[in-house]
Amino acid sequence: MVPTMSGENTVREIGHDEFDPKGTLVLILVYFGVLSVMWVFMYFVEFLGNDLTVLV
Amino acid sequence: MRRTTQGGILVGCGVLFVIVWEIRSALGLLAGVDTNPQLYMLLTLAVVGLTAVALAIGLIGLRPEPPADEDAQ
Amino acid sequence: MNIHNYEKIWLVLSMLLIIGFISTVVYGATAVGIEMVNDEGGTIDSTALDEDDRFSEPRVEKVGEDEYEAYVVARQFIFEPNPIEVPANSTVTFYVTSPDVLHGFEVVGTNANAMVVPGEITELTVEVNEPKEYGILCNEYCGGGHHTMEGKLIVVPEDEFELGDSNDE
Amino acid sequence: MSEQLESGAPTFLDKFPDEAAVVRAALWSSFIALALGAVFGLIQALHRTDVLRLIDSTDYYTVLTAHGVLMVVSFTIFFLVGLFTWATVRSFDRGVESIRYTWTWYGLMVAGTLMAVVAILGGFVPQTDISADVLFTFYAPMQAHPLFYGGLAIFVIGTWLAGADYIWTWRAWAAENPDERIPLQGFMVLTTMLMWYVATIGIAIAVVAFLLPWSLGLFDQINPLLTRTLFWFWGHPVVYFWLMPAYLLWYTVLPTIAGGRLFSDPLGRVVFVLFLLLSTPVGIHHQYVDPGIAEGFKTIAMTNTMFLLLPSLLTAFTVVASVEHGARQRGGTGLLGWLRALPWRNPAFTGMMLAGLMFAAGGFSGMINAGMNINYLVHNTIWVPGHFHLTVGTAVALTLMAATYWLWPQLTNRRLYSRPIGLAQVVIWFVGMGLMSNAMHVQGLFGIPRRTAEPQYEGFDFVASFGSVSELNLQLAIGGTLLFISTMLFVTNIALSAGTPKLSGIGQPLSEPLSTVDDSPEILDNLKLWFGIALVLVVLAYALPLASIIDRGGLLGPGVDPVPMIVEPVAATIEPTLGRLAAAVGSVVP
Repeated sequence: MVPTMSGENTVREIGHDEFDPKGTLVLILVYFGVLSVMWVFMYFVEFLGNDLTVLV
Repeated sequence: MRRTTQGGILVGCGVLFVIVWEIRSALGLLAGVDTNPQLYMLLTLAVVGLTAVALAIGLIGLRPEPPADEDAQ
Repeated sequence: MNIHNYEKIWLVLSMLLIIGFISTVVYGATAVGIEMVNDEGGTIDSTALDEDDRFSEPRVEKVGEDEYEAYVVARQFIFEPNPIEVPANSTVTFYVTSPDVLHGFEVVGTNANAMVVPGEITELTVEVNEPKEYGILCNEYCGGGHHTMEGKLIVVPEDEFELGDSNDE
Repeated sequence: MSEQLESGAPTFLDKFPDEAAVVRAALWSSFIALALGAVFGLIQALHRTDVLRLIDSTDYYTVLTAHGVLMVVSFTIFFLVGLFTWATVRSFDRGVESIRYTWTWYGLMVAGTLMAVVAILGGFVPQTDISADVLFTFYAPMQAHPLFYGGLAIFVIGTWLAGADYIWTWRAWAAENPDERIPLQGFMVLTTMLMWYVATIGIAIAVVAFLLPWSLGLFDQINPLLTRTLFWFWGHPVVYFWLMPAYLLWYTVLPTIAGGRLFSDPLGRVVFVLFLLLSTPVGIHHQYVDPGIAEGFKTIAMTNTMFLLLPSLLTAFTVVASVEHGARQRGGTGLLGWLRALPWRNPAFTGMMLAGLMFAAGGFSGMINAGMNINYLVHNTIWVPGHFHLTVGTAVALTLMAATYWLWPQLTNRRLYSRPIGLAQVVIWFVGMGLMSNAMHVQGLFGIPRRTAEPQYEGFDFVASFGSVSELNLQLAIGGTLLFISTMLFVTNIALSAGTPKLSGIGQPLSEPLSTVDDSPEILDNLKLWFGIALVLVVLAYALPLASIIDRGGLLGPGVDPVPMIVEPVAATIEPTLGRLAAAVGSVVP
């Protein structure tokens, strides 16, 4: 098997040790932030702030 | 700057449309801001349309993918 | 096994996220006191609701100071009693069951939302506050007339509340 | 368009013509189901929003049943068996052991589907008593025609035999290559099928032991909570069964199309093992607000569900990192500037990326659904269909369609009819789903229910905290229409591809992972061990709840009569007496 699909598109070969997915890390940290904020909003504002609290 | 390809404009503007339109729901739910739907839609279409035109004439630019890939699949 | 450092960071954050979610739910269950519908409502012979003291005559009953019980039958395609009337600033326990198929019991726009299963009694306790009218709808498909199945929960001022008002027959 | 890039490598069709024929047949079955399902979906979107009502509201539920079954049983699973046959044969690099056997399970799946579809569509023909207006979840004591349950059973048996086919190929390969690690695609196929064997225990018992004999009149009472619980025993892992083909494509095809290599093979294996272990002992989270199940069991299901987020979160990282690797190999630079260097004009790539983006959003609403008490807020509201149209309806469906743009030439030696149409198709899907699922989520928060023909009531109105319900309805209808157009573009594009000239040497080998399997522990490949642990976890999660349900309501619950879903428009008026009359008549005619 060839390492990449089409050599023409590959400007440079990047091996395992020289690749740090820092862009991925940034994107995933942004996602983490969105998830956390949205969760807090949904749970504490939309749900706990809603009418007719179900109790024991 | 090189012009963005038609395909790139289509993909970019599709994503931009969804993002701008979803902000209306976010404003409504999170901030309680009730924007006028017709006006907001017009605004969204204007933003997306202007971006599309700007990309098409090269006013703003994204470097397209290397041409060698155009028909690879 | 060789895991990239960034991926290790993400693994830790993912676990934090998961633990955070579980902690929030536990906080809601303990500190706020939100209980899930559970197995304490008991079972019932769904072909013989007529013989059951509570459901032969669906109604609201007073069981204590500011405490009420509502016996509700959800059937194709109505809720009984309708409307359900309760006084403001009270604690209401709904007991809901079905003689035919599965139904949903949703007080519209609120957290009072549960399944109704034939043979089982759904027990759901809520606190009602100021006078207000709520819609009730069935949110589980129950047959061709499902979309017509609705009811009302009317929270009336305490001084206007009378037992027996809730019965529509 | 310029000429096809020809690598000179043989395609799958060149190497395995017999197997390619099966894969094409399975994929076509899948696309036919998709097209039919899209027609029903459009009718629903326009009907429930009161934009255009072509049918009687009673028939809405026939349409809804057909949409659900065709989309999430036929479309997804036919694609899965086609893709898995391709992946198994490709990755073990050997043909199936018996092509007749392979056609046999495919035939069984087709037969099962036809039976179920006949039973469902019978609902439109009042002259027959064949009907199955019971929706995809077929909760007893609503009763469908035996043909419906029989069809489901035969379909599932077909999938079991398909799984055995993949295992057979693996064993034959392993006998000749005793010291080799299982190739990644083969590993993904095998773990997914083992998960399916665990999951289908629930549906097999529910259908074969209870619903089918009950619909044939062998006994006339049933424990609705038991069959409902057995349904969700299968009903949650089945969502991962839909998702795993998309994951397989994201892990093994997407990096290649992006011009890169998979970031980590071992982590891919860990993810699939986690799905095998955790997919099934979570089904009770669909029953958070059910009576008859103790809160403790619900809490266990929630904890398992939350940990099931882990493999998906890990996948998000690994897949994006693989794509980033591709972008950097293509000359991309900067912290985020590499995003521009990706092949966005390739519909296969863009479709899968947009699917992944929507899955990120769907993942969030799924986290809400998984939260035990917050479920009161969203249970059975249209928020839930909003969620799963992002997951199965986009993460899966759009990935499968996008991947077809890449896979189809490998199976036919023909180029795609039109790449620009393909690109437009995936973008239209993204925009349509953005509108529709956004409207559904917001409506759900206002308490608007799912699964209803007319969400408009006499005694009350829904209160919108911003905008208006009618505006959201319009948004939903426009979104649904775009999705329909997108589906038609897809199916037409594939159909027209049959007319493009035959080419040779257009094979596209997949790239090797950056971090290979060699540096991972061998125990990862011990499928017997993982299968055993999965079974133990299921027993731990389900033994007590099921025992308690049977203890409460009996195996054949006393006091619950069948309610056949032979509803003609007349019988479905608001008069409850008529409903009961229909039930009484129906119970005489089993």
